[in-house]
Amino acid sequence: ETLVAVKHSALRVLDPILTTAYMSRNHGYMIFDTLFALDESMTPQPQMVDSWTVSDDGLTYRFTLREGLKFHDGSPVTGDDVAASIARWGERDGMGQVLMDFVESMGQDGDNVFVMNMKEPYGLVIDSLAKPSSNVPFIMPKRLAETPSTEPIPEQIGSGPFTWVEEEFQPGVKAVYAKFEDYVPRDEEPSWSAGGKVVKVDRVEWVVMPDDQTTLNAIMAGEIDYWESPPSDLLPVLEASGELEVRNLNVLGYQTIMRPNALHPPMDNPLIRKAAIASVYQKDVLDAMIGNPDLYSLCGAMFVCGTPLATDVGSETLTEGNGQDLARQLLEEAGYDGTPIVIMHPTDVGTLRTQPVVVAQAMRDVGFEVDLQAMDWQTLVGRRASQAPIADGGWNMFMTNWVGADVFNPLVNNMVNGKGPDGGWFGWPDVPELEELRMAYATSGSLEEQQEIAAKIQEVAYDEGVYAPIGQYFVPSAWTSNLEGVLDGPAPFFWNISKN
Amino acid sequence: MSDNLLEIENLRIALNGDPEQEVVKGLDMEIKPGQTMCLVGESGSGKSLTALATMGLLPKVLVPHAGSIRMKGEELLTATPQRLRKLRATAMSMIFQEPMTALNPVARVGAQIEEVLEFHSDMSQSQRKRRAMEMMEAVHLPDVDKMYRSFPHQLSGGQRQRIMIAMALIMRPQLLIADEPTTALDVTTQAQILSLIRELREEQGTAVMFITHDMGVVSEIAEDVTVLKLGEVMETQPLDQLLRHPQTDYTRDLLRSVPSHVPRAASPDSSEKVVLSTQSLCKTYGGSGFIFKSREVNAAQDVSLALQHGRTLGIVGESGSGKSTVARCIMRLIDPTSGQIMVGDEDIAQMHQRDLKARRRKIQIVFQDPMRSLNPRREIGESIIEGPLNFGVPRAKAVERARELLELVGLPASAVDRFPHQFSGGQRQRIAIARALAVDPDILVADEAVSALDVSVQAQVLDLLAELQKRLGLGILFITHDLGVAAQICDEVMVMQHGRVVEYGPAGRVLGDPREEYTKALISAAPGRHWDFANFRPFSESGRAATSAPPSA
Amino acid sequence: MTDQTVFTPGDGRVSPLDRVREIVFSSPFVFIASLILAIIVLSALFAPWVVPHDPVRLTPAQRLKPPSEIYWLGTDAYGRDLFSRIIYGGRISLVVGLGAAVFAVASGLMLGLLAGYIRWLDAILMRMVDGLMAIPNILLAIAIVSLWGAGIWTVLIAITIPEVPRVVRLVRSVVLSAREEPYVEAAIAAGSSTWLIMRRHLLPNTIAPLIIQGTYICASAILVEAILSFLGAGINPETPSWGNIMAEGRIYFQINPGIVLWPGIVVSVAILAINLLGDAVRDALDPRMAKRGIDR
Amino acid sequence: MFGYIVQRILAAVPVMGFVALFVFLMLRLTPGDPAAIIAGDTATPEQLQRIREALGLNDPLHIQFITWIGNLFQGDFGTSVISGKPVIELIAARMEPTISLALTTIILSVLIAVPLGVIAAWKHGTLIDRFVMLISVLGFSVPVFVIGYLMISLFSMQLNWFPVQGFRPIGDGLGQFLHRIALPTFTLTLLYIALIARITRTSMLEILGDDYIRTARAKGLPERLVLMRHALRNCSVPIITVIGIGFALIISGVVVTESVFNLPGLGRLTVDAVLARDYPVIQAVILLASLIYVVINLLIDIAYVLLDPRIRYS
Ligand SMILES: Nc1ncnc2c1ncn2[C@@H]1O[C@H](COP(=O)(O)OP(=O)(O)OP(=O)(O)O)[C@@H](O)[C@H]1O
Ligand SMILES: Nc1ncnc2c1ncn2[C@@H]1O[C@H](COP(=O)(O)OP(=O)(O)OP(=O)(O)O)[C@@H](O)[C@H]1O
Ligand SMILES: [Mg+2]
Ligand SMILES: [Mg+2]
Repeated sequence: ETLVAVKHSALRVLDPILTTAYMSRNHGYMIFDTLFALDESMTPQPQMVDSWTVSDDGLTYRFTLREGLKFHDGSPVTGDDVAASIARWGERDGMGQVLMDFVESMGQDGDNVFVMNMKEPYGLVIDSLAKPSSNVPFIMPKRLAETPSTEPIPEQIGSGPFTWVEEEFQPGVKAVYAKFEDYVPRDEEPSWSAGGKVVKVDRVEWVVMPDDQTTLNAIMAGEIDYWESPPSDLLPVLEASGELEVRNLNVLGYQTIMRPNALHPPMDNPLIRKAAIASVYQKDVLDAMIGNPDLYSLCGAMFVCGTPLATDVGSETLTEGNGQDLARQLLEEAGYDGTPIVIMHPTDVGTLRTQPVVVAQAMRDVGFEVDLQAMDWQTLVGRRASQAPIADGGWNMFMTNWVGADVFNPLVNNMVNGKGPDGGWFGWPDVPELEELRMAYATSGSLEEQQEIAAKIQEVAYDEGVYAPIGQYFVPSAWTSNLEGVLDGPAPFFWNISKN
Repeated sequence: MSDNLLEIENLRIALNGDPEQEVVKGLDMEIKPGQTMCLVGESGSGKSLTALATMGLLPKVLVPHAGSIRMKGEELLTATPQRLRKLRATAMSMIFQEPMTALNPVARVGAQIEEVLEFHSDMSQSQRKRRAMEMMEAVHLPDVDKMYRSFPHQLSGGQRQRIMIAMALIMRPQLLIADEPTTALDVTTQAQILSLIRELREEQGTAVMFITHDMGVVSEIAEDVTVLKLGEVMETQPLDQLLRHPQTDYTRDLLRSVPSHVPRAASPDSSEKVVLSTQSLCKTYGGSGFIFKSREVNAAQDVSLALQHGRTLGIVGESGSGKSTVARCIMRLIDPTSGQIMVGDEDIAQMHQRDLKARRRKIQIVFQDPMRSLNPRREIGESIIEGPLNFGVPRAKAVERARELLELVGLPASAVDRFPHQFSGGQRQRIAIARALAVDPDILVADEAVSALDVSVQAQVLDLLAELQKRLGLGILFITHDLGVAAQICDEVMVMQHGRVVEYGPAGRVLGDPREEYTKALISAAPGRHWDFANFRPFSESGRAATSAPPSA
Repeated sequence: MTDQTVFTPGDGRVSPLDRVREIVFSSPFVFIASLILAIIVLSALFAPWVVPHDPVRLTPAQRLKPPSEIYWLGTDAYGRDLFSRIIYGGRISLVVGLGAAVFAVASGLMLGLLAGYIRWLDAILMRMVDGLMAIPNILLAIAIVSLWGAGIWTVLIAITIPEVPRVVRLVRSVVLSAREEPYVEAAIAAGSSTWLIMRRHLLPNTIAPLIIQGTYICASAILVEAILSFLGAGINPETPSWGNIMAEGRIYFQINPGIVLWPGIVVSVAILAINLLGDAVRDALDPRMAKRGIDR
Repeated sequence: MFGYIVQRILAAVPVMGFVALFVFLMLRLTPGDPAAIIAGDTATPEQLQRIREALGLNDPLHIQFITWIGNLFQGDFGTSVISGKPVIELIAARMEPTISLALTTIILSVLIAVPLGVIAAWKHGTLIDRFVMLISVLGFSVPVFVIGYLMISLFSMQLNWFPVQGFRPIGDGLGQFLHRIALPTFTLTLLYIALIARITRTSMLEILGDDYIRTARAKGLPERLVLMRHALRNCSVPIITVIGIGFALIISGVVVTESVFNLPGLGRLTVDAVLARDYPVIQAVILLASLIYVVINLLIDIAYVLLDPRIRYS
């Protein structure tokens, strides 16, 4: 039995550590396994790990792997494989980099024990290893994990529930996975990426359809089984057909954000950045972008509503839509001289086309000059890396979307990084206070303390205008009603689904 | 019931069927079996339309709205398309003027002949082929096996016309309509085709409707002649009767305009200075090409000539003999391969185009085709003043001069702002002459300047040239393939064949007493050379033959 | 050639206005086409006075409304009035169409004249033209737009560049055949310089074929703009053009097919009209078409 | 003939050279960085630099160009910077749908358009003529994707005659293949019918006034044969030209059709590659398309010689 799923975009890069692309992450979940995984209560649960101990001084972690874990090439999974994989991940991933700062050494102790020695105690070791979204610390064979982290791994061999069918891979067209017969699932019920990953179909095909209209027709005609992210406007059509199931699988949903560039005038002035943020009303953005109020929520929490760190500190104007006067006042105070704000507008990505238009209108309404520059997403990706002044190809602002799980704490959330032009994320705000707070968060012991620090971070971030969430939205998936057992989770999973 | 094969009665053809716009106005004609009827008349007089109406092939816009055409008593104008199709090729068939375009260029000629049999006989494939080959032999085509498989473009004009004739006669029709079948051919080929038609007519007893505007041809082939003018019959008479006793002024004028083959008296003074001469002029076409050289053609070889002030040098020869090549070299429209071209005492053979520009005012050209040599999008005034403007004459003065010139060539001065299509062919040719004169040249090159014109118009233009020459002292290099025309205008004649000069000398001598075989052949092929049209009698009766020396020689 | 041509007395010139009138009234089809085109052009030109709503103002609360008295053709996904956008869209689309036609014809004309008259330049230019022609035009356009950023200028350039080679070839072939005409030789004999000959004798010959080519380019540019928008490489979606209205509307085809169909109809009608007009001009300028009755 | 072909092929070399240089420069001199695309959202400038290094994107332009051309001559089209697959494999996998669609479209269009054009010319000036012309102008007035959507909603969704999307290689059986390719073919065909019918009509009109047509009629041939045997054969040159150019155009024209009907063809490959700045893929596809164009032009010229004996190799 083959399950045909239409993905939100094409699988291009196969190495889920090399890139943060969601398609690569989803691909990783198919063929790789993780040490830990989050369950639906966002609690880390062991996945490849059978049991683990932490020394009393909090400096030594010993992880015993489950019996019978095997890679697709037949070799057993060893502690060395794990160490190499975590090391490679730690070079690329933000949270991984923080973890690595605390790690003294890693290695194996006996074939199936992985040991991690810390320089000083660190509260987020298990949370890091259970990181659910890009980059996920996937475990791969040591020989692959030794590939430099700037080059793609040469082969797709993991220990996950599916194997990779290289012959049928056509980049931009389809990717094919087969059930890994030797996979040993856990006994627990599946919950997000935790629990037993029992594969109930023979093959999974991921296909790409360049045109949503085509996908709609195809799923209605029964030519495909599963549509990962239908545009929200089409959901009523899908629901009305009666033969399809439509459900939101990702409870944290997505956060859409606006990100000013702190390097260049006039946006190097925090007042101007704040003015821009104050001009925006989330409801306008979400109405234009999603339309259906059931599929969005107004949410000013930088770490996403519905998570333990959620708070609405500093976000009133965004969710109430009452910031226009404040914005005008801030502009006045900042002495805004009418320099046009260059907003990069990616026109080829459905989920990013709308926000710039709405934000531009909101900003113009309070007195900004806006230069909305249309381009394709890849141009934007290239251009946003430029720290050059506007005249030389720089920029003032862009919008993007994050999966909730990618921003749900100060360590994974790139936008609250305050390191400035060196080591910061595109936009590069230089706010040392934010860095101090993030360090405090990393080493803090209790949830209450974490919540307090997170709230402080959010307050500072809003005050500096480093970025603003401009809405939280949900992307339900649709599948034909002969599929059963489709799982919730921060990423789409294909185990546990049966087709009859 | 008469014994006529074809009877045309009061045929009226009008544009869009509108009686106001009649182009054939009540034509009557009868052709008996085996008879040869010639239709003559100036261009546009409705000759072709009559033929096409008979065949049922009139253009849609032209409607025969009155009268009748009967073939052995059967009305053709109202016959169904199927019936007409059946009659074509079997009862009547037609040869067209242009052998170049009348054959399908992409089909082998053998197949094109056979096609007729395919639809009008039940012969087998091999029978058809045999019959076609027989017919090709009957029209004296050489190497029939090879011809059969050739494409039209691989044949000469005369051969193509023979194919047309074979095609027309293969079903032994009772009526053959030949619409100017030889006009596009040179004299030698023309003579062959005419005798072929005569021969076939005698063998097969076919009646022929022969259309031409060439009185010479008429005198060679006709039994009876019908003269048309502007869609009306002027008169119908047996040939001899018509030539000797034309009934209407129109016919008389027509006959008087036919250029005589008796050379005119040469201009008296032959010691004038030479204004133009060439020495060993050669032109080779082709031979270029990136990797594979194209075929070379020696279009002119060792041509030496000299043109004197106020005199006319004629170049004659069959088509392709290199006449135009010489003219174009002299004009430096093409670059000669070697040799000298002296204009005055300057050699312009290899001169750079930039330096040539200034020399161009001395020497001007009149092209064969007056329509195409005038830019259809520009007022003729603009065309005339183009040269003077280039040579720095102020515009107002140039226009003034253009008006004078138009009057000089017999057109109203007000014609300057009309377009070429608003003039007749003869008028256009005068404009072309006016343009050539606009820069006051010493030398005029006229390349087939009157070939496209009607005899009557031709006569006017020739008179004009002669008059201008007398007044302005022009040296004229006159190129033609019509020996009659050459005889009328030239002081000296140069005969060319295959790019070489065959004979060169005073016109009276060369045309009256040719020494070279080729020249003799050329002269003896000219149709109507025995007939002194202008005096309504054969030369034999006027006491001197065309071939005898002119009195002043 | 008949020598019988009547010597028409009086002025032989036809004023341009008469010419236009003659073409427009040459057939009912052409008349209707001209009328429609006039309406489209005028309404685009005077869009601000014609449209009932601001075409760029977002009103998310009104998104995807069906046609009503307020929104004659309904609204798009941003709650913008479809009718107003289509009227305004004509501005961009017509500018793209006309712009592409004018640029392509102008640059093609220059290069073609040069190539046709200057031998040594011909070889070089023709290789480049062949090369440009060999590059698939839509791919080239997509590449240019996505590489240089989407704006009306880039879209215009992207659409124009692939058209230029065709014009160059056309002009060149006209020039090559015209320069063999006796009247060009006559001009040479009259001592006219190359430039004068080009201007006086060659250029006018290219006009009729260029008008046809121009209308063709105009029509195809409007379509290519739509295709580029469809592929996500069109003009900034904020500014309406017929192409991007359709492109944005396509995912709502099931919900509100009008977003695609209305601009689609307008595009089709406009192109139809342009083509019909082009054909009529061709027939008017090519006397052979008009004069030659077809034998039956 | 052989010499002529050799000469033509040699003449194509500078053309292809120009295309190669043009495409290369256009790609390199414009913004966008495949390294940034591979690296994703969180890469640091230093990591980007290392990825660029690994891809050879830091070499001077002329070195990159020479390397690329050098490899081309050894039959190496490079590897996709994004997916790491050899370009030649990517292209090979995408050839079939595009070529199939192009062929079916051209064949169907010719079968429909040529008779239409002939009839229109024959009935010149009548209502039939007007109607045929209107249809064909309409054919290229409607954006392809609009036609596509309408086709799908009519023939697939309402009538259920054809699947809405996808491609089956001809290896899976002719029936399957045709079933899938039918709708995209119809969609594109409308456009090409328009092109071909118009040129057929125009050239027929010119030819029908020629003398040899009158000769054929004077021979008493039935009208059908006059049209088919004498007239059509003589306008084959312009018709073939348009068909050939049409075929070349289809290669890029299919982009939209491929999207609408989800055919995994070359057009999509290129668009994806352009959007991802996958230089080796873009370069190879455009070069390939140009090559196809050049080859088709060569074939057209050879066809001229076969169809019209007057045309000689020069
Ligand atoms: N297709 C046509 N449409 C309109 N008028 C035509 C057409 N064909 C011929 N005519 C006109 O009909 C008249 C007679 O033409 P016809 O061809 O019979 O002349 P002709 O005597 O054969 O002349 P020529 O010696 O030049 O061949 C001319 O005035 C001509 O302009
Ligand atoms: N441009 C050219 N390229 C190659 N060959 C040519 C060219 N022009 C003329 N020729 C050839 O040169 C020879 C002489 O041609 P030319 O035109 O001088 O003859 P002509 O005596 O003027 O003939 P006509 O009486 O037919 O005008 C012919 O064989 C012709 O085919
Ligand atoms: Mg005639
Ligand atoms: Mg000549």
